[in-house]
Amino acid sequence: MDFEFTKQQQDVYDAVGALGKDKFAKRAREYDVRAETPLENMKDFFDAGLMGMTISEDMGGMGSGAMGTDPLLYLLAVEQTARYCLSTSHCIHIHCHGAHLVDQVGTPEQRERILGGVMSRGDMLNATASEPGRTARGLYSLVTEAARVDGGYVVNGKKNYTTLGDAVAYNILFAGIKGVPMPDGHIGLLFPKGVKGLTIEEGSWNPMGMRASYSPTLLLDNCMIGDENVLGTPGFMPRDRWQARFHLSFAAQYLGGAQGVFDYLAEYIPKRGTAGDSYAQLRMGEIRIGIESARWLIYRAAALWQRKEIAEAEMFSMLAKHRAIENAVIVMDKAAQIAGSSAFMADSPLALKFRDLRIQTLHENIDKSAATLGKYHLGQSYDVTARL
Amino acid sequence: MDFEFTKQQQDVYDAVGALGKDKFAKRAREYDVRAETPLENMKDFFDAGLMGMTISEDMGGMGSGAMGTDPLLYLLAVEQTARYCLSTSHCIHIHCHGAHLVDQVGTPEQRERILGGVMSRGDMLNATASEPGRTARGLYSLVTEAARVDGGYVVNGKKNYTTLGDAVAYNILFAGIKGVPMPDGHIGLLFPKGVKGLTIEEGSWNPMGMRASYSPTLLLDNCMIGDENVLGTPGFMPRDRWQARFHLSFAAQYLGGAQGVFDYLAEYIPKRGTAGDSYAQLRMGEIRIGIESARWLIYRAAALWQRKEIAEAEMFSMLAKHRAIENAVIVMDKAAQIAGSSAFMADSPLALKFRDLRIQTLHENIDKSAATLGKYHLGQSYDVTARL
Amino acid sequence: MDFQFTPKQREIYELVGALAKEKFAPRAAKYDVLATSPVENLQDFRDNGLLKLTISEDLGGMGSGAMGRDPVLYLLAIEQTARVDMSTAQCLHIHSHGSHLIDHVGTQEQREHFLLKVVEDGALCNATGSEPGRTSRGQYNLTTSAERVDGGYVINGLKNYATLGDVADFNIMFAGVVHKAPSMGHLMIVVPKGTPGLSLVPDSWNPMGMRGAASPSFKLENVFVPDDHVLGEPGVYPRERWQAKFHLGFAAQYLGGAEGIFDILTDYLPKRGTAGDSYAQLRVGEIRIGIDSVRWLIYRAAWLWSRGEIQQAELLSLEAKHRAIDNAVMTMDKAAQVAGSSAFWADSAMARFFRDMRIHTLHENLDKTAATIGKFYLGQEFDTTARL
Amino acid sequence: MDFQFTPKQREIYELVGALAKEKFAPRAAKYDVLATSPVENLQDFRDNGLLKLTISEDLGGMGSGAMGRDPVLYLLAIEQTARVDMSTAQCLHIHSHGSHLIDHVGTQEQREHFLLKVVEDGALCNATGSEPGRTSRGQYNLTTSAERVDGGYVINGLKNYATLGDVADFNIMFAGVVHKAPSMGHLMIVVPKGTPGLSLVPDSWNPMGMRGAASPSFKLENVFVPDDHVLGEPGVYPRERWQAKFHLGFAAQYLGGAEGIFDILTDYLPKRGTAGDSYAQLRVGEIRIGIDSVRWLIYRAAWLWSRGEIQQAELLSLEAKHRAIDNAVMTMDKAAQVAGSSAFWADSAMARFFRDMRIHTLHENLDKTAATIGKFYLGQEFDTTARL
Repeated sequence: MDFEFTKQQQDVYDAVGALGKDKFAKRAREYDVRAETPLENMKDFFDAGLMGMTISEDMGGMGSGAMGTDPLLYLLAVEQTARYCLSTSHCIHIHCHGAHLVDQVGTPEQRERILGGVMSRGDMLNATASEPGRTARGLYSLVTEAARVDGGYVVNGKKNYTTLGDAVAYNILFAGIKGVPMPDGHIGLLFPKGVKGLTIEEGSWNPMGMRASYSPTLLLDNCMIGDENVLGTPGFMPRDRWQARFHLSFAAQYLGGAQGVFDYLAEYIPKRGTAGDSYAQLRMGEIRIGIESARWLIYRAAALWQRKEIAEAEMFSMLAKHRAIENAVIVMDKAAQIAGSSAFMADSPLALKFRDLRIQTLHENIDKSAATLGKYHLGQSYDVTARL
Repeated sequence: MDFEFTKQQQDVYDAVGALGKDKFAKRAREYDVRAETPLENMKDFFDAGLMGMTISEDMGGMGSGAMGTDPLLYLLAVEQTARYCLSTSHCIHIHCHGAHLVDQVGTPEQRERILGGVMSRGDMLNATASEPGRTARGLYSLVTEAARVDGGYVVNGKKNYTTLGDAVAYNILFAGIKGVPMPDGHIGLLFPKGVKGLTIEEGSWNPMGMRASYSPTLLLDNCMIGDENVLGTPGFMPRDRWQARFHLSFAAQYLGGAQGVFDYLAEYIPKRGTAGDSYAQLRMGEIRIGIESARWLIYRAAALWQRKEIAEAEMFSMLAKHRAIENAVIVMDKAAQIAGSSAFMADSPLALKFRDLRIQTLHENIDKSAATLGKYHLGQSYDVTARL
Repeated sequence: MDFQFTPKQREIYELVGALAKEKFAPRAAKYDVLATSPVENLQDFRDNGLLKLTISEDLGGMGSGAMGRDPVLYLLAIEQTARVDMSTAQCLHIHSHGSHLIDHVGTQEQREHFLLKVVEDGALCNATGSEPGRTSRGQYNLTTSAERVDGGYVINGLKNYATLGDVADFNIMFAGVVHKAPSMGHLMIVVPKGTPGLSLVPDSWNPMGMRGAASPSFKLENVFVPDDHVLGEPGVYPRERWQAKFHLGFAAQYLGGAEGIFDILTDYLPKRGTAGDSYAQLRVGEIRIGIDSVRWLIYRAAWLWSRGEIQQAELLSLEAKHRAIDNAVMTMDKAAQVAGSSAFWADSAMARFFRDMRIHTLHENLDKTAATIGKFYLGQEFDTTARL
Repeated sequence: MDFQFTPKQREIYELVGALAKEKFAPRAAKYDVLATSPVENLQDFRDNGLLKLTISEDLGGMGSGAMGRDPVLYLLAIEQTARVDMSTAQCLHIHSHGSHLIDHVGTQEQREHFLLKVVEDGALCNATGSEPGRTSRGQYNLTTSAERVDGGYVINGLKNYATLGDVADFNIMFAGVVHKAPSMGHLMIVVPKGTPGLSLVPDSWNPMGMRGAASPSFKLENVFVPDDHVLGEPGVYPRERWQAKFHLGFAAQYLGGAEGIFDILTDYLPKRGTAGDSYAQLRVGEIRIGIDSVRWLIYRAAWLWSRGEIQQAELLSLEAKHRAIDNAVMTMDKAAQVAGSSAFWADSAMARFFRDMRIHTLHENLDKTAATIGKFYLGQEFDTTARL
């Protein structure tokens, strides 16, 4: 075994850490108030050469992403970003996924056209399957419908939680092909910026936390998408369990977020004069232990992806994500207890971290991820892609 | 509101407390080794006039039991017994239930014959629905079968966990009437001591804990039970949700058991020289808080039974039992941590308390009791009698 | 025992429940934004005679409060208020706290002077011990100083967390008499609104939650307090452990807040379509169990006050408060998990409850509270008034 | 990073896994009853060269142990043993611990004298610091005394918890040099079996669990220890924080034990017919997540030792041990809940695991371990060797 970063991993870790500390942390409050996409931060990623982290080397990328040669690399960037600004980490997470999807599933023409723009101009991408009411209906029961017409599809429906939806060069959205049952009719489509029929629903983004990961609802009204903008073959997403390939960069966000709270405490508690308190020491230690117990699960899961042990990697990624969420929630509870109420002024960094982490940990119902693992070990049928 | 014991409650509380401390605690180790019914303890209950706690006043009893005039009374006896010997508390619990069943459901002749023996001779009773494999099959899916014949039923099958099974004047056992679907065919039968065809399965009782609540498996081989020994009408048990009337005296056992662990710590920790330790104090306080949070739920649930608010009482009893189990498990974990390994010699009182409480808390799957409450509050169908 | 409300308790419970639902709930978002005292709600309390809850009957009050005849009564009002608006509940708590102090520590002359204004004109009181940095200094080590002069004291210093500070007619404050030990020099004074030298510190109230419980800082510059505005002998507050008499007022707020979250959940989940989900049922049930386990500890502790068993009452009040906080945090964690992120719109009641509860549960250091209980049972020195 | 076993690690993992399954598991119940060292299992270790795991290669060992070239190797052997028998795992741990001490603290002459007997003849070592009452006195305050005489020391005192005491060829023991402070007078000596004045205290080993890890008390009456049986300078053990080098050997036992319970569960629940149950699935999944979160902390900590980052290695070893205990307790609680009481027959492997784990997790005071980590991060003094 070897628990060391490669040179490139260390470089990314340090570079993003520096960006986070010097730039993202300072801008976090402002973007939170405005509930706007942190474009300056995304520009910093581009300037640092990090927009292509999950794009293959042949396109000039760094080859990370679950299916890439170094799955851990971009997770470190996500983790380090989350330490300073969870909203920005979610933005870079979703961009990395959009780019990875096009990289792995796109046609040569799409890769050239779309990823070329990412590499050269810092174009952003995303990927959205979510729709209002999906939790109760089931993951792949989409109401948004793509009707086959000559040369493409006409799409009608509504997608929510479209992070970066206002800023991307292409919104990657998922719909159901009219008349084709799920999961075979599950189709991915690239909606170019400015495409006719796509509008942002007014006032559709105003959450308690994660406000700067602006994720509005998109309305699709007879939106025509040509065949050149169909991503992969219908059903590829459920068939290849793509959803499971994104578990880890959620986990990295929770890890980074918890670490950010820890960083804050390590600085704040001694200043407050309570570093000698038995219980402050106890809870601080428990928090640290929790963070480490999540960290090495994530890194190990990334190693499984790298070795292409896909089934193992999917399961272990889910496991790592579960522990990361569970730990993040515990960290918040214990951290609040020892920080005390004076640390929670409305415009304080800790208040922002708590609002963000509280919301972001709800991306998964951890009871269900635990139960999925239980099903596996009890010989029952299971689905590693299931998400709230 | 008024949180005080009545005079009679206080008397029973004190009397059983004294018995527990002076008698049961001292005998606990010996009965545990032998895995035998604690007959001396049961005799002490009789001598103290406590065998009829759950029998109505008209028969000379004290009118306790869920359907009685003072539901709390016998719970206090169970709780106080559990503080010193959990096995004995389970024995008195099951006897109280058997007696309460006959009292509330029996014919005048049965009450006279059977309860008369309890009051005058200290006869014991029990009540057993359990069968091997029932957890997977469902609560009322009994395999033991009662075939109707002239003048009664011929019973074949196997009942397990029959506490006091070797010692009772009548084993109250439940079976399914041949040819009648459940729950209508669920029938209660009184098996007199020495009845032909009833044998105890050799070696069927050897658990890790609760050993003195000797609960062997009974084999029923063409056992003829006359009509005079049929208890109530078929289906009365599921129909009237009798199972829910026993939640609280399980809860009282968990409360008493946890209190017993607490008692031990309050004496042991100062002797060990660690009473000044910050963390011993923390955990000791947490344990105390947990115990009190269970206690007042149980007492309040008993008050609901007394007011005949049956539906409320059933639900709240389940709630109290859940919290009592949850707390008992937490108490064990925290108590062990501050007691240290030297407190756990094989023949130590603490080791016995832990083995007993560990096993006894498994009478209920607390996830299911919580889910039942959740169903109720979410407007789903629910069953308050469900037990593991 | 008797777990029923008295007619008066029932009346207050229903009255405040109705006010909460019809009046306070619709206004809660507004005061949360404004971060000022909820003057309309306070007017409703005034109009319904609820500002005199903790004033003795001889002055026309309702005789509640820890030292009153019915300690439960005002807790029900606080609990029911907290169910829709934690900030307003804290305002009622602090006013009840202040008026109870004057009622029981003041001279007959002071009682009449101050409390008749409350009873007849609906004047508002508060009580502020807090100062910046007090957690690490110890709760009775005040830096606000009182210098003895002819006919009174001259006060200089800074007090923070002065709830109702923007509207209170009488500010009860604490200062340290110069050159005296905290136990002998802890001075309790009444500083009426508009007293020369008393000024609110601008922008001193902007927390993440509890914003409607406006608690700004006060600056005191050479404030003259005449002898007839001094309450009791110096040191009476710590010596008589008054702080311990207010534990339950906090506990009632945490209980009400958890009920409020539960109310939202049981309304929301069926609408969301997830009421049939096993894990939603489990967590909702667990939350219910937690809430009830808090409720009966609080009522029981209140009852102990009414019997004058002060030490037991103090200890059980601490227990109740600990369990209430523990449960409030657990409720938030589990509720979030089953509600999902869509329930947390920035201006939603759910988001407000989370922000409020997160902050407000930090009024106590949970670990220290538990350790205090532990110290008592381990025969160590303890202080039931200790607060973060 | 690379999370793969080396071929040697894989070989040991498989070898011990096979021994455990085929040899140790069937014998576990026997040694549990006998409460003596598992001599047949120790013979299997001997026959397979596993007694030299933590001895350096120059003497023919495998070079594992905290200060060895591959710290992971022996941990895998301990973990795999614990999976079926925690007592035998503790025996292997203590022998590995003792031989590692001699290897790294002894002179070349001592190394050859003692360790060649281990390598060539399969001699057994142990290491015993414990004494009655040490928890409240502090771990290095020994009452066993060493008096300086010509050519050596004369030892008098009582040592307890001497694992392998009934069979060890060399007992490594600790004593305090008379009139010296613990830090300077902490003496480490080798007392061979049969040394005059050394005697086992009869009936001094009868715990609830871990019975096969026979750890009786030793009486030392005027035992003469020559200078060539003194290991290192006095005080070397506390000064070099040797205790911290053995944290991981414990952690591996807790990990293995939790895996053992998991193995039983995943075999038992499908047979019991409850593998399809939502809550069984949830809890089994949670247990799995807990186990893996422990595993990678242990391996990572072991790796830090191999890189010579001693302070970081000590801290992360403490973290790993804390998390391993925390998880072991959680595993027991959840496993019991889904297994139900029928799984706990007195002579069952499940019951044994619970008795063993309950005791064995008490080797450390979890709260103090966490507080140590907290102290480090809060800039307070800390001691990574502190043990209950």
